[in-house]
Amino acid sequence: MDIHEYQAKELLAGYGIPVPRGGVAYSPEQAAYRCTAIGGSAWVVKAQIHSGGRGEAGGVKICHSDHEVEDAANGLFGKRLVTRQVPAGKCVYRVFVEETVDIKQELYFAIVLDRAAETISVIGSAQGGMEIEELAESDPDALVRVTVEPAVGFLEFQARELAFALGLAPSQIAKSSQLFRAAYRAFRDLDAALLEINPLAVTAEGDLVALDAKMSFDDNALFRRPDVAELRDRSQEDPRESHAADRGLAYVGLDGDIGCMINGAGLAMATLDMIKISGGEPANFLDIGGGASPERVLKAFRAVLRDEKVKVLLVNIFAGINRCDWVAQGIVDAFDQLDVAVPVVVRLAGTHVDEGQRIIRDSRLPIVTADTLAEAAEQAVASAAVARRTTTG
Amino acid sequence: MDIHEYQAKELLAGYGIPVPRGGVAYSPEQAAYRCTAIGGSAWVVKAQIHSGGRGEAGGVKICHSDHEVEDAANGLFGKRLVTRQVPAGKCVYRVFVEETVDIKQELYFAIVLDRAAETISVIGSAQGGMEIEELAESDPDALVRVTVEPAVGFLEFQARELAFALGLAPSQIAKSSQLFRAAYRAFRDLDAALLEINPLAVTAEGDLVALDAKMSFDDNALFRRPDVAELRDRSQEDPRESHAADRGLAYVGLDGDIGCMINGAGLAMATLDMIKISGGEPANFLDIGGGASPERVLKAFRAVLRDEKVKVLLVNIFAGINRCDWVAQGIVDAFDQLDVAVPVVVRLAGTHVDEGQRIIRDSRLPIVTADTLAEAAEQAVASAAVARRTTTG
Amino acid sequence: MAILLTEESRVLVQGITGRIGQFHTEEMLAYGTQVVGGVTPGKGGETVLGVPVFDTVKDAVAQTGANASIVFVPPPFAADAIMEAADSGIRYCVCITDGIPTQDMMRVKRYLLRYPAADRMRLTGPNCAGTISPGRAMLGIMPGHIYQPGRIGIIGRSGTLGYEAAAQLKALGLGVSTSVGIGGDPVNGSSFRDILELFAQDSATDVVVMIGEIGGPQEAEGARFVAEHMGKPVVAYIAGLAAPKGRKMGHAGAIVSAAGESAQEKVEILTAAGITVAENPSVMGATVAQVLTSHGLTGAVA
Amino acid sequence: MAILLTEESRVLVQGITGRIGQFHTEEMLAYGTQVVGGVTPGKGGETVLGVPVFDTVKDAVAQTGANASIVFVPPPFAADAIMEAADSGIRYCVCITDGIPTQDMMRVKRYLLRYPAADRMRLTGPNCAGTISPGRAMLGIMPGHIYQPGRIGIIGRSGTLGYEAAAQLKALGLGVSTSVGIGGDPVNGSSFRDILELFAQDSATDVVVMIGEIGGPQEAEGARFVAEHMGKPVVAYIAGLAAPKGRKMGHAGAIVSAAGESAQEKVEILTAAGITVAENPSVMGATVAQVLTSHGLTGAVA
Repeated sequence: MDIHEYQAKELLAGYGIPVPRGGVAYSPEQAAYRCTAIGGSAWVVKAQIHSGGRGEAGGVKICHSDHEVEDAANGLFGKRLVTRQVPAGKCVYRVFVEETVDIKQELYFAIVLDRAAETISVIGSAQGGMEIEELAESDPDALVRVTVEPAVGFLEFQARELAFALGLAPSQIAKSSQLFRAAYRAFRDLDAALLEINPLAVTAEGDLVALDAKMSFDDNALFRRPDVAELRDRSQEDPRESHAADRGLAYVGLDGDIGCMINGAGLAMATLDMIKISGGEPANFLDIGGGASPERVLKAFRAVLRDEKVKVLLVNIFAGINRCDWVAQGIVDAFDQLDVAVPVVVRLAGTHVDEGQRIIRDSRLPIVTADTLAEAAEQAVASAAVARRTTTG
Repeated sequence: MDIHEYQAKELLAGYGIPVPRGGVAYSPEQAAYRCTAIGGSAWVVKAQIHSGGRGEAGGVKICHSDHEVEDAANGLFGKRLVTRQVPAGKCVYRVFVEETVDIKQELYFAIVLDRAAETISVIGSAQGGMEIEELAESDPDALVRVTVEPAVGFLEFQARELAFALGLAPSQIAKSSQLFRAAYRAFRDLDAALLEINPLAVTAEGDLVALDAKMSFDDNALFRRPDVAELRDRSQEDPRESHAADRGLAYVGLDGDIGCMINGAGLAMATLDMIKISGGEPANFLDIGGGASPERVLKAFRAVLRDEKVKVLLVNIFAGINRCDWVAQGIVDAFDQLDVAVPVVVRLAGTHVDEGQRIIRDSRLPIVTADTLAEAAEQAVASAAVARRTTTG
Repeated sequence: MAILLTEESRVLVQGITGRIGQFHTEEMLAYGTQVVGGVTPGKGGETVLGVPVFDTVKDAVAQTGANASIVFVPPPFAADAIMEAADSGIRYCVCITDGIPTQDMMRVKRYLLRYPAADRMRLTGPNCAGTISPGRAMLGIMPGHIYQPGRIGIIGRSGTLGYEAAAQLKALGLGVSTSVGIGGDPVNGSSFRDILELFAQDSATDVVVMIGEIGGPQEAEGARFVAEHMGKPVVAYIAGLAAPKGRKMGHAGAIVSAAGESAQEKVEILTAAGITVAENPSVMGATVAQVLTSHGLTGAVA
Repeated sequence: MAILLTEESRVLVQGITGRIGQFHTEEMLAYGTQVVGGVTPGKGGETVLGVPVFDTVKDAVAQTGANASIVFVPPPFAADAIMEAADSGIRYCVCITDGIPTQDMMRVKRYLLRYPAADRMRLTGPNCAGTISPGRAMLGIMPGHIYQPGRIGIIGRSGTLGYEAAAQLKALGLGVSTSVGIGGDPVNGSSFRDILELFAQDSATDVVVMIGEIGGPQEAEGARFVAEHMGKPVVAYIAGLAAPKGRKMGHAGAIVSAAGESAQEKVEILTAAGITVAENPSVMGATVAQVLTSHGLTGAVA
């Protein structure tokens, strides 16, 4: 789960990490009020969306009066900000107003779940402001990586080594080590998946400040982090995905026209691959999970059909803990209860496959059946091509 | 560092461990007030001294009215309570008034620094109320010991195994595991050296309550636990030891008449051994530490001579980071500034020994010198024998 | 032989009294697996499907001689259940549970190092379909009938895609020695490399099918082992060619977050290591058949 | 040879710019020890007594090829300094610091296990006088002149009692191969057993003197090793016969808190293991001389 910059900064400030003074605003008037409350003579107004690259997308404005702040906020609210990371864009419903900081140097700092080392790793670079991927490609030696030993946590000497590697001055070693270790505690205590402070600014006075901050969290651990779970902002999510997730379905929205209903993430990815190889484009990735009841299958139908781009619906089930008969019943129920206006291709295999196929057959519904994965994908792609011709023709 | 029962219970309650309702009192009137505030119809008045075995020493009274509470407290205040653990006794300056609890079963629970395993161990027994040493001797199989893996802490399954091993009922497993793990967190977070809940009572309602609690702390970690350090009660310490400790000297009061001033704990213990073997009895164990200045030696003289039992003073220094000349100068200064009325035996060896011996010699003070450990001990024992004859004769 | 699991394995079900644990216990028993006990704290003394239930894994091991376990415990308690198994003398544990926090699994991995290598429990999963040695025993939630006994090893992150592979093999008359699900989480008990090492030593396995997906470094690590030490042909498929970068595809671990983690890059790494990569997921079985033929093997059980 | 420390050892002083670190650096240099660098974070680039100072142990190792270190860092930071040494390629570390919290030392011991045995740093101390291989090198705070080179190994919890033993030996014309202080804390880097193992392998050591005290299980553990594997005579003394039970005698570790931890019990355990226990602390040297004679050894350097 992602959160906004201002939320990440509030969490980090709670762990003693210095951040600029600022406040969130839900309206231009509130933005103007915020800057007055913060004081000073210059502010940054930053669009709060779940994406990096907001600056180059026009989501960050420097202002020198409360009027300018209000105008800048006014220009941002409701706008769909298209960034390099999110080509579809995300809507701005909150802005963050912050004091400006006199920066001498920009560093990069991040904490990640390190899958190779199977522990937490802390990463730093003296070249802040750039994206980590750019850094890793352009100058991999500039990236310093410290691996945490879980038995003892992120140690003082490791934090110090990182600080020296970033070229910080002797007078800054103690405070930077403290900052790094505080960030580690935040990461560990909140079950984060990523914590990025980029840039971590060195001010003209030699202080360290988190100028931008990004945190995302392990979805599997939200059950024990209610304070983090509350930071969810549904306005930043793909509505198709949130709708499905609310119904216990794993859904990823894609750009094609073949709707998919599959069990298991691996088979789902493979089916998408097969569709692409057969010349089609999937509209989504939907996993109905294990032990799906007819009701859940019905919900899945509804979730996929909500997407107007869907021209064909492909159901591919290899039942292990699922039951083909339940899935088939769900499909029949969907035809009964929903307006299924698109062709439906169904491939069933595994547990109770005979009963499942019988239910489909006996329903006498206009369902195309397939025996193998390849056949199913080809049928779906062919139907989509027909549908496309019909629509455009 | 030891703390009182009521302090340990307050700390444990802060970690969510159930304790009976109670309050500390510094006077009989306050004790009576406490019992009224607690409510109910029966209370326990418990002498707060740094020792176990208070019950059999007459330090625990059950009362049924505020008058009885006041009388019981009146009988305890100012009394020197002699327990099995502290033959010299400790004075009662505080009492703890607590509600009585309807007990169905008494368990034993403790957490210790396990020197053999070099980690923390958790110990439990279904036979509460007894001393752990008795248990270990009478029925070692009744003791269950769980070793904590520092990388992950005290785990749920370990707490559960302990709960089942103590014979707790299924309905009590979850709450007892929580209690055990809370106690572990208290132990770890506060740098404890020992945490004992004995008895851990099972009430008639099936709840678990810490009926008595004892905690002691790692002196070396007090620098980072100021809240614990504040719980120190000097009234419970040997005044000779606190006096010396305030002056940076390690001092242990003993019962004999030969005062000792030695550098290093090992040499100090060996010197005490040598005194015993030579037929004498040491009055103390005093370690002047490393790099002792003449001033520190003077302070050590003062600390040892405060003990009126001291009939002879033995100085045994094998200087490594100490300097014999500084020690010698301190001895001469002591004769100059203090009323040194007892014979003094000095053995110097190691760093700058020649200068040290010269300083002693040139002072023409009535100091008996010795070259070896054996000689020093024998001289001291002989002088003490003479002094004893003089006093008694 | 097979790897990890045979008809001799004495299996414990952790979380046996839950709905899911009970259902799969029935399936495993029906397959012929020796399920000798179950564990649910507080339900010791009960019986489920004729199987005795214990309060702790230690009790269960002491009473039944169990040496393997399968974990159906819910996510908040699953890591603890795995560590309990490791501390109680279980030698092989399959964790089915989906949704365990990643930091919990990191703790589990660190905890397992507490034991010297010779005493250390092997873990596969979590978030997997389990392990099956067809015709011998099943420690998982798969439909047992789709696996034909044979000489092909399967290792896969995904459960259902593993079924797909097994079904394609069966359709071609080919069978499986052991199929191991390593799970779809970012941190799992055993890696491709760990299981490849076992198949490399297994005289009953001629060819191994490795079913990977986007995300994580494990496929590349497995490929290095194949190039340097395997000595047996390996066929692979990597799911997620159509997956966009930075999106999590169902599995917590299926997200491309570093260089070398996309399906295309993994295919290149595997191919360079001498692994035959199936062109698409519908020809996994056919690719195995070709590789068998080109190595002069039949895949038939001796 | 000697154990742990020779004239070849390249020594780093952690905390070199402090008063105590600086004083003992001078002494170690005067003794002939190769002190090649010092570490004080933030003082990198400075020089102390001609020795270059670095910000981190890794820098220092990279620049000087140091393989040993001595820690004079204050108690709150000492555990971290030890772990830094372990992570930077130091092979042998002596920690002098007195007053390290016990839980910190437990963490250190656990941390050292992060490294495979072959790469693991050996630690002695904390709260010790250090190690000396007389005539070769000194990594500690002892008065070097009281140690005569020879063939007797010394292992002791206590610094000053170790001096007493060395002086008694010298007075009898006997010398020392290596003297190792393991320290007076409850949890220390190396146990009696660890160092006995090294002396057992050391061809330049004929007899070992083991100076223990009340508290803890390490003397008994050492005695077991002597009984089963030592193959060389061992002489011992246990300090604290006169110590009352339950009182801490100066050292954090010198407290009798369990059965078998009193001096009398330890003497019995050691004697049963075939160790010759000196009757009192003034005859440690004489007891060694007797044991040498009875084994037909002279204790003289070849």
